[in-house]
Amino acid sequence: MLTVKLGGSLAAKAGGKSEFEIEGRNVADVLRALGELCPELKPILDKGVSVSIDGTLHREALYQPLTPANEIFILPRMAGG
Amino acid sequence: MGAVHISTTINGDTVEYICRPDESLLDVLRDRLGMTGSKEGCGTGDCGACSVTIDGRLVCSCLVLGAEAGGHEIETIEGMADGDKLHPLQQSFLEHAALQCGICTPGFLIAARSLLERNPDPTETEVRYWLAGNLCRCTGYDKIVRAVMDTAKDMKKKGRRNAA
Amino acid sequence: MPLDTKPNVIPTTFKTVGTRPVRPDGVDKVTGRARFGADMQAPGMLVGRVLRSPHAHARIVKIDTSKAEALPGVKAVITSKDMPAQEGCDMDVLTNVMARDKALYDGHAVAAVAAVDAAVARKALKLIKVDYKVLPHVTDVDEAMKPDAPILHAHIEHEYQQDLLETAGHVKGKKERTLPKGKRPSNIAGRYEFGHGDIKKGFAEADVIVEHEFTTEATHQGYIEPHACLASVSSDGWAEMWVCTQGHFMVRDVCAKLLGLDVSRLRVTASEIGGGFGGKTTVFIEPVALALSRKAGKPVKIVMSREEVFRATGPTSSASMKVKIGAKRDGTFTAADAILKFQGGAFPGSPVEMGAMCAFACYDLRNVRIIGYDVVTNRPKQAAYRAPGAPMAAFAVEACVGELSEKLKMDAIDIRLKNAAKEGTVSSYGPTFGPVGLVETLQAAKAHKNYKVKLGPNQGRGVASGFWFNFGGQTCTTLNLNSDGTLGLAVGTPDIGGSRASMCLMAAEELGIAYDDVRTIVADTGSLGYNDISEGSRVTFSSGLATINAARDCKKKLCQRAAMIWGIPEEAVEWKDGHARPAGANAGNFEPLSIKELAAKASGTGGPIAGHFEVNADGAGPSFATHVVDVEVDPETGAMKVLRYLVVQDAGKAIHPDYVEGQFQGGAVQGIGWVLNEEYIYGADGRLQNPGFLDYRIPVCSDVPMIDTVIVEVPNPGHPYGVRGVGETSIVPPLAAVANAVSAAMGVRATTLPMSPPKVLAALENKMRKAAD
Amino acid sequence: MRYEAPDTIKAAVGVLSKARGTSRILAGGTDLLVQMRSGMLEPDLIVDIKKIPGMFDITSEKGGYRIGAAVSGAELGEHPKVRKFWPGVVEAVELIGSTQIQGRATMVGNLCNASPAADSVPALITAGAVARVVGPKRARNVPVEEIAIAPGKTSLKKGEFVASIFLPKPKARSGEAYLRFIPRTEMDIAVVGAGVSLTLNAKGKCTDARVALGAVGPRAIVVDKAAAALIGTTVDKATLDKLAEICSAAAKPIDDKRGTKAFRIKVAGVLARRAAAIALKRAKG
Repeated sequence: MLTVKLGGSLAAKAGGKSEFEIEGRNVADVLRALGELCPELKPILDKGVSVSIDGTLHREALYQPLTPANEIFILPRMAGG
Repeated sequence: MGAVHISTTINGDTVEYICRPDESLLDVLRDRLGMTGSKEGCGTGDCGACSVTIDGRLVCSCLVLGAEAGGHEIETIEGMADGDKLHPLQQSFLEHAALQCGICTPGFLIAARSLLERNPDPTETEVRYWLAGNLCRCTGYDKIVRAVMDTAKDMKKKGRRNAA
Repeated sequence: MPLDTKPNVIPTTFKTVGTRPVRPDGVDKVTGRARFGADMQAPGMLVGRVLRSPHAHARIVKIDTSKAEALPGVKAVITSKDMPAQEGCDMDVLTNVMARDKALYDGHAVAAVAAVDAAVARKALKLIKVDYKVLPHVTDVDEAMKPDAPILHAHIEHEYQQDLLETAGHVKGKKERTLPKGKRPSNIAGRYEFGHGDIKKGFAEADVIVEHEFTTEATHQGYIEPHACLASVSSDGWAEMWVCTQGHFMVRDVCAKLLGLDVSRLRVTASEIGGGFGGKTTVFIEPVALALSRKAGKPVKIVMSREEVFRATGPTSSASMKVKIGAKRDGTFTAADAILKFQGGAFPGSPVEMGAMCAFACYDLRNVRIIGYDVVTNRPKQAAYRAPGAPMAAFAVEACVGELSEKLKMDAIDIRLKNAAKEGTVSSYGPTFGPVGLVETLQAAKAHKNYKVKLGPNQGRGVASGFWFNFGGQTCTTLNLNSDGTLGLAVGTPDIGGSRASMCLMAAEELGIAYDDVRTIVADTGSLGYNDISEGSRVTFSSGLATINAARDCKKKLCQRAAMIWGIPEEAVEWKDGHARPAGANAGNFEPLSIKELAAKASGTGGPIAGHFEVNADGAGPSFATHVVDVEVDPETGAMKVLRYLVVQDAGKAIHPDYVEGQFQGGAVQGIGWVLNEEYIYGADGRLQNPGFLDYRIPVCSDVPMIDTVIVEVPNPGHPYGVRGVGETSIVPPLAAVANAVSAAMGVRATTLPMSPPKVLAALENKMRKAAD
Repeated sequence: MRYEAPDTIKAAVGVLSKARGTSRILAGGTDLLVQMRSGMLEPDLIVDIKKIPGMFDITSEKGGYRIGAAVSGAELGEHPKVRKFWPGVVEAVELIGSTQIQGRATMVGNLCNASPAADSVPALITAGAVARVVGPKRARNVPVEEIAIAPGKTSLKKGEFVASIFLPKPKARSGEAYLRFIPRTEMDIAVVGAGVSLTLNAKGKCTDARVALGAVGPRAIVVDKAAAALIGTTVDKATLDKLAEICSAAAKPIDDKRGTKAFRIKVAGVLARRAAAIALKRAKG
């Protein structure tokens, strides 16, 4: 079981729920599962999000392997200057 | 609108062109003569990116009509280096990393040269006020001011050596 | 890097990296030879010009272009009809580049012409008749949030009830009151929340609580080069574009989508770019130039005027904020709460989420909450501006931290050290920080001579810290070995601040050769795989990471060639100091082969040698900074003078220290402009009143002192050399640092930016009046 | 649009008188070209007066100096005598724009552009400068304060233009100064401007004074009450405070993008006081 946390607008779209227990091996699994659990999230997830794994920001590392030991945060996609 | 025929001197060469009476000297340099080293940042004399000298006087070429430029001595960035030998200010800007994007650099160089011609030993304050009409958004001016002041020092040293 | 499990060993000593050589594009830029956006010509080129709405909000009833089309010399006139919506294109972007049913802000494009010269184009614009039905408008963020504000987009809906309770008093003039339940059309495009812990409990534990409301005005990136592009669409549908942009691959993909072209048919070349700071991370005139060229069958060049840049590109958001921080007597923060309201112009997408994530990122907080509102108004669609959203949020937060240090009689740096985020801190936006350098920047600032200077009358000192994430992203580079042993490095990230020099340094370091033997170019979209925009302080990190790995790939191939020549196994060859050498005695005794010798033998040993690397770069380490500034205020006029300024920032590893310092100094001075004089000024008619450098007042050379810098280096484990992005963090602390200094100098807290002299003088007189009664 | 560069005043007056539509004089062009560029102004005729002999001259006349209409701020500033006699006027002119602008901008242009915020005007007024207006009829001398009548409007008739400005010889023991307020240190239009000139007798009493304010009304304001307050005093602190009060009261500014009404009223007094202090110092030599 992976513990996945949602930040900002994502939690709002997930009906205020900001923490999920998800079965999966990588980021792709997590995003797929989240999309199924909260249909309102799906369009945002499809558009692209940032994933923080143990404090490191990943943009679209779909097949980054994950273990229950990882701290996983799904954050809004970010843009810089 | 009656076009005007002009004959003038740019960077030591005689140049002839035809322009509309409402065209700025900057438009003429860039669009008619292909001298795109002078930049247009505002077109209203507020940024100095189009700085040139006319008869040794520093001006914004966007605030001069091409039609009035006849019979003058115009100096632009394209004429600043002597062949492949850079002007000391150009060299100094490179060594001090006094440019980031580089769009304002030609204007700063022309303005700084005209300062050092009049005042070979400027204080930091004099440099800053002389260059206040040249906007730079990248550097915060620090390295530009240092580059100009160090050039002044070097030129003075050289001057003294030549004198001795 | 995804799927890469090799541990990253960061070198502790460097040969080339860390030196300060002259940049490869330098000579062209000091001689006027460098070609920027507006400097390109094409045979038979037409001049493109855009007609813009004079109204802040108006329905476009009818556009009659017939007179313009009939004017001799006019080759094409277009409106939104010529730019129909394409399958899957971003309607907001399309609508922003050419208004459809409504003009949403003063300066919104409504039509465009291509003509033989500028004079004809100008005349043609005057001949286009647009029939507007003017609508009520709103440009202020708090006004726009009111339930009865003029609505920009009927499809944006919001449920008010809960916010008005939660942000009671925040929607100015609208205290809690009953509202129709359920969603209703609104200018509130989004509500976001971050944080953890229990702020109620946290504030209960506090001995001191500081709370203030703050506002900041919209500012513009103010790059000196106006947007410019040259587009050429040929009759067979192949298209080329020359453009000043932070991301030519983005321009290609977005324009192709908006105009329904195959991506492969559009080749985009990035010109030299005269500043961007985030403002050139999207499209404005580019799709218009393509559409004009397609219709006219000739190349079309569009160059924006400075007025167009201010009215119709992307300034940053204006903000209305409320921040509350509680602390114990010893300075420990017990809770922090913020409500941020950002207007992002006529379309959703203000950087309020990033502002919310950055607001308290400097601090280790057990109880924290940040609520952000994304609000639309009748202003140009905001674009990224250097650390988007962070400077305003930091202004509000650091002002409160400053006031806490005063109330608790604690040194401004000590109170920050007491609460500073460090490795292992759970950030206010969620994730746990890895190794970060905030503490180091605070210590270096405290040790600096500027912090010890005694202040005179009417002078004040301000301190502030700041944070920015830094990004990675898609990156692709190629390193080609030439026959003489020199190398050509092709990167896909436009050089906005000297990055080509840094790339040369990293390639030279990795290969053990001279800096001058590597030449870096920014390749066009036809020559490399996709590269993300030069944004998010990602270039030296991402393209650097890709360059180093391309060089490693190159080294591997060089060793293979040497092995072939020596007839020994590949593993028996190692690369050292620019030479292939037998790895150890039993590999055999061969004269090392230099890169030049191997290059000369390339054709005979299997052909060209090139290194490649493609990645979606991750692991960009955040960069923290601490700024210290002293200002003097003239109590009779409110005039302010910045006396000295110090930037201390973590660069991870400074590849080319000159350009790292340059980023620090440039960001600081942009911040000084933001806090003192820069602002978008709108009239009652909703029109921008200061679209020029005369009245949009960016700092001039005589406004600022030298900007002292200290580079802190806490290596980023996510980069082979430990690099962190540095470009953006430098603009995060200045707003607060200067505001804190001005507040200290005049003894009143400044809560509205810009703190222009009239505001400062009013505050001073207010204070005296209060003192009087 | 037509561009003419006549080589005599007569010829210039000729084209201007005959011209239909809008015509403009081109000397330094630093205001004209900006107005043309912004589309605010589309003249049908531009008359460049720089080919006319004398337009670039600075000539001594009855102890004073006559400044040609095309003399740039930079040239004026480089003239040691003019700088010595009227430091306030020279400083005011030098405040106009950047070094680049100084290379072109003229005092006459600043006067005839009739901006309420024109920096040189309050200083010229306090220096008692007189404009030489040429036109179809014979040339006339007009006190500078009578040139601008409203923002962008002058008292000049069709066919007329200002050919030069005469700065009269300063009296003994006199001094003048001009100060302005801008948000930055350079490149801004004055938010408030104040010019003061005063003359002392041997005992150090003020016998004559002029005070003018800029950017606090539709045109430069001559504040006779303020001058009267200085005359007969030794310009001590109390007098200076009174001067400030009077000037603030005389200021009739508006709120705009450059400053607020309240700010301009307050600062008008502050600057007048500070300018008077400098003028006093200069008068004492």
